[in-house]
Amino acid sequence: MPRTYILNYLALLFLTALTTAVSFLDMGPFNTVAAIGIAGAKALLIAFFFMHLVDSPALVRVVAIGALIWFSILMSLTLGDYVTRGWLPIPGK
Amino acid sequence: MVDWLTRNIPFPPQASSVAGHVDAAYLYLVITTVSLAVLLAVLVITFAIRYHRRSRYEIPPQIQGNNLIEFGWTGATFGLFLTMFLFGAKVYFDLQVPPANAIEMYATGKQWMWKVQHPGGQREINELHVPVGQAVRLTMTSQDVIHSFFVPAFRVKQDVVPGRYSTLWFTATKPGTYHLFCAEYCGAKHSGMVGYVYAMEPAEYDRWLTSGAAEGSLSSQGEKLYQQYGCSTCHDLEGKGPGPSFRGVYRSQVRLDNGSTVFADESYLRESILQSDAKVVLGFKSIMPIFRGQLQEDQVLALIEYIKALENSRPNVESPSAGSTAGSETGAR
Amino acid sequence: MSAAAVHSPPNYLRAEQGIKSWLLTTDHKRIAWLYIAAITAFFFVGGFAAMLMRLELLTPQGDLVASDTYNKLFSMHGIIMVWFFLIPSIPTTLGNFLIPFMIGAKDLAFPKLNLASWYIFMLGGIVTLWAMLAGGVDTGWTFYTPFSSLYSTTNVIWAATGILISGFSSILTGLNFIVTVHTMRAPGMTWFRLPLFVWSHYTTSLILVLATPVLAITLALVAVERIFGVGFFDPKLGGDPVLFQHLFWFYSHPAVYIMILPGMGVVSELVATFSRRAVFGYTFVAFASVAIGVLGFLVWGHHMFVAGQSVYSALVFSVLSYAVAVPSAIKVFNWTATMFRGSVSWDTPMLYAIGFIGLFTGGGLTGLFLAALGVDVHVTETYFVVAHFHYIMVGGTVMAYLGGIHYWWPKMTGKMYPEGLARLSALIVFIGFNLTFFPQYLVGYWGMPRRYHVYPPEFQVLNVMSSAGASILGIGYLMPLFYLIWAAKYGRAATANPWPATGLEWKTPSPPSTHNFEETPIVLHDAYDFEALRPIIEEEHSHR
Amino acid sequence: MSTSSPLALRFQFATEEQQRWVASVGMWVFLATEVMMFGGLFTTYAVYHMYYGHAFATGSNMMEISLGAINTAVLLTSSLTMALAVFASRVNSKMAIVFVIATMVFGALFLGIKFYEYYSHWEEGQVPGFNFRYSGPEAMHVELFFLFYFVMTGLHAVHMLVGMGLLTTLLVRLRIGTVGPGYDTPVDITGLYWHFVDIVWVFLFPLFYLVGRHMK
Repeated sequence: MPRTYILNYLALLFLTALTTAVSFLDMGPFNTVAAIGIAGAKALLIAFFFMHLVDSPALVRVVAIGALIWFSILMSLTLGDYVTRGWLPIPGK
Repeated sequence: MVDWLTRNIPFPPQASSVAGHVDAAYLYLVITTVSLAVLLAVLVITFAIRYHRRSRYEIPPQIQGNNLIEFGWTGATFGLFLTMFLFGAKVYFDLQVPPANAIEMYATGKQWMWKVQHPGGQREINELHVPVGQAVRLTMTSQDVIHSFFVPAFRVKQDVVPGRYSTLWFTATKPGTYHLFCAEYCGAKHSGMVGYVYAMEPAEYDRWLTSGAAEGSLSSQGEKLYQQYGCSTCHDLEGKGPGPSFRGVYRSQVRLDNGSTVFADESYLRESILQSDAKVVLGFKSIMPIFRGQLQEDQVLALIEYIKALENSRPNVESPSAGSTAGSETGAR
Repeated sequence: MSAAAVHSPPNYLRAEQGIKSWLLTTDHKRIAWLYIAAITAFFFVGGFAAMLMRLELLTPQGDLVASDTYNKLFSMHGIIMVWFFLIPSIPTTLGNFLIPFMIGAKDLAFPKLNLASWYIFMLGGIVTLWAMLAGGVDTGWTFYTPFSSLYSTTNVIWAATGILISGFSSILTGLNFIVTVHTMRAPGMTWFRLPLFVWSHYTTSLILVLATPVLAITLALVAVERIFGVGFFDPKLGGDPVLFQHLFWFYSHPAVYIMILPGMGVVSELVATFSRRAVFGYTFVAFASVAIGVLGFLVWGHHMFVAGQSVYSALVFSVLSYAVAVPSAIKVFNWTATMFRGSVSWDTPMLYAIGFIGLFTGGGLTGLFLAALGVDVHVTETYFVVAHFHYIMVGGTVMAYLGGIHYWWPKMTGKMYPEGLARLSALIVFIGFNLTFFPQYLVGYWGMPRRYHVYPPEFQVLNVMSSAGASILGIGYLMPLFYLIWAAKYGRAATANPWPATGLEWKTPSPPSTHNFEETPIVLHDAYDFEALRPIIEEEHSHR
Repeated sequence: MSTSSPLALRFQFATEEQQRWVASVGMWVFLATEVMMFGGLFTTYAVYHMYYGHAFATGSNMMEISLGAINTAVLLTSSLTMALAVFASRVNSKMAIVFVIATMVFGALFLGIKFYEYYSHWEEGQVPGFNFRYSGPEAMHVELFFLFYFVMTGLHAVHMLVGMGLLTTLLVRLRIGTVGPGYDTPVDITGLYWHFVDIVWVFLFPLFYLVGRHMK
């Protein structure tokens, strides 16, 4: 088991270095996508191995996925309002 | 008695073009919901009486449920609700999109009063004179907290949020005096922030316009500010200064330095006046000072009215000393 | 039954005595009593503020209290009623008492956490009450910025802290219920044999856990804005006050489902027992609860149709708001269908349940007016909205709470409530309620805005009717307070299953022992199997 | 189950195995509430990042990226030692104590670097509201960015302090034996909490240190 932890740790360090390096390249909107993607990958690594989500009972995984779904509800519907503002050429609509 | 009745019939007068549509949607909703409620009440009461427990020991036949009925009334209710949604949405779009030929007025909400500015320069506190039969478009903002411009007789309401513009439009159809309320809680005298909207016959409205002691039209007041705050030094109307010219900018597509284009409505003009480095026009440098905090909301409205008036008229005053731009190099067009 | 009575352990009320046994108990039944005492006190504090407001509104002028005092009154009424009565009302009292019984467990998963939740709730309540007494807060229970963050000069931070603390109590109670229902059901108690009361509380707990943290961070950001002087919703920094409303209503709309779902759970039990029939379409009603819980998170934008959100976002929220109305309609249809060819008794709990169905339907249907975009522009922020949510919360949750208290009173105290007096008070509550809040629909559509203590004279007639109704309603609420306390002392002793009703809680003596069940029950029947109760019903017959 | 375990089976649980499983479900539900709380802040950040991307890039470029990267590595290391502590606590308490201490050292190092950064921001007048002297372009939106920085990393730091407190109690209980090979649930729970706080930092790092770095 400790072996997997150390491997996981090294992978996390590598991803940290990667995201820092990638941020110096100018990729337009993909900078944000890359930053969030790599951070998401690191989060999954921590959750699966350090937090034993891999071998946890189904209920624990449901709780984890549920939390992500609810956070995405808050994010998507709120951003939905801000993205669609200004589509009507009338101030404040 | 009749007077008491008409005064106390709990229904707002229908005094705007859209009031009829809103009341029609309201009536549709009242009819469907009341009939559903009555149906349920009748069922519940008849079941309670008809199947009243006769003896403490009877056990009625156990009915578990019937999937067909369940899907039936699920689908039926959702279908009925969708018709309500469509009706409501249609009326909503009538309420949101102002006609092109509307008179443009400006309203500013301030803790506990409404300040209205007419294009002709008239200023009113807690009062609004509008002609009947002519669309009126209000571009509104707030100087402090959130207020809400609400005229029950016109069935219109729009929150005024500090830091940005909101739009509200109506066409008065019946002359009369109607309530104006603030419908978003805004502090101690929230219930005192009320006024009246006077819908008048067009002839009477014109007489009111001329009688008011206005010190020149709103755009002329804007032009005075335009000179006073030195806008003309950089924003020369012929485009010779370091700043972009404003002729024909209102309601045009403006290309920005970050490559995107933006529709130049009042919100864009306001943001560019107060926070000039937020959206810099292509080909110009962001050297304009920040006017946020120096200009009051109604001054910004006057400036915007002046810029909008530039669109279709030659600048009525030759800017004598506009040529000697203050030492800055000529901006690349 | 009688053989076990000889050496059965003393019931949970007599097992220990003294104030310490109450303040340090980890018995979910006693903690339920602690909550009942607390929220009854808060209910009458909030109710007192409501009475003062109704007195003020008797006249168009502001002649009873000054305007800022009135603002503090409606803020206090809102804050105390929402966070210190309605949200805890059924889950922490009836839920705490009954969920372990209904799933066949000895106690909740985390008993000590349950007591900690009560203390945190009381701490939040004391901080909020202190904020009220030390000058009050005048932002309304909605705390809209920039008024709450930059312009209000009252104890906004203290009130927000009190609410934030009580929010933790909600989260911990929700967490306790979720883990209990998942992990501690008795053998044979499958998900679809759970009473609908447990289904609705399970969904309420999901909402409690997933929504309350967003309220915590939103109120914290208001406090940050007041302390730092600058904030995320502050136009000076380019912030958007409407974003506060997004975050606030993301919590506050699911919060109204936190308030109504437990009431629906109680009504499902009452209708089943007093029609002596399994609830019609059990699985549909159960999944309707879950659907309300889930869809409830998608609809908050309908509070902000005129607040300045984009037109397309308003359209999306309007459609979703109609979708969330469907499960509520299903529940009402199924309750009505349960009574069809049942054996309907008119005991007080059933009167409250029928009252709930009537008034909740009235409240729910007027919600459709508010979800219709065009109509909402006119009626939002007027007394139409005030009437709508009072029909749901007072007509719904409070009626269900009273119905539930009467229904489980014999189990909780071992004494029956006085039937005649209880029916009378139910009738008074029903009449007083309708006289108070129906005129507000009319004055609302007529155009009277919310939170006004000075209003145009033409609205006075309807306001006088509403104030008259409020006094009747006040009497209707005081009566149960007296006769239930009287009944707890001098009421007729209750048998283990007086109605008789299905459910594991009715298999224990009234009042039950501290460890609920001598040995964990094995569940063999469905939730509302009245055939299985035939021997008990017959036995009732032979005793008479 | 070794007799040394002080835990009498809590009366409301049927089996020992159920009790351990219940604790981790309860902890994960608590972490769900933390996700929603931080979620409110991330949503607010996302909205303003969309509107004021340029100012956020300016603000991010004013951050010390090397310190940010080092801090991330430090926190990841503390996650490693925490995971090893959880593993060790099932086998022998001595090793568990070593790893818990290591986790606390790295945690303290992280907080040290963080407060040093705060101090340097105060020195350069970048603390919104109290002492904000930046007057470049879009100063008010940059001030908004720094407000996000202080509120979100501040809330994260508070969670770190709570974590350090939990680790201290863990250390004491491991030493006096109430927690050990027989009863390791508290270590497992504290580990879940610590790893969650690390995940929050994993997302905070790019949001504050890596925005528009290429614009330098």
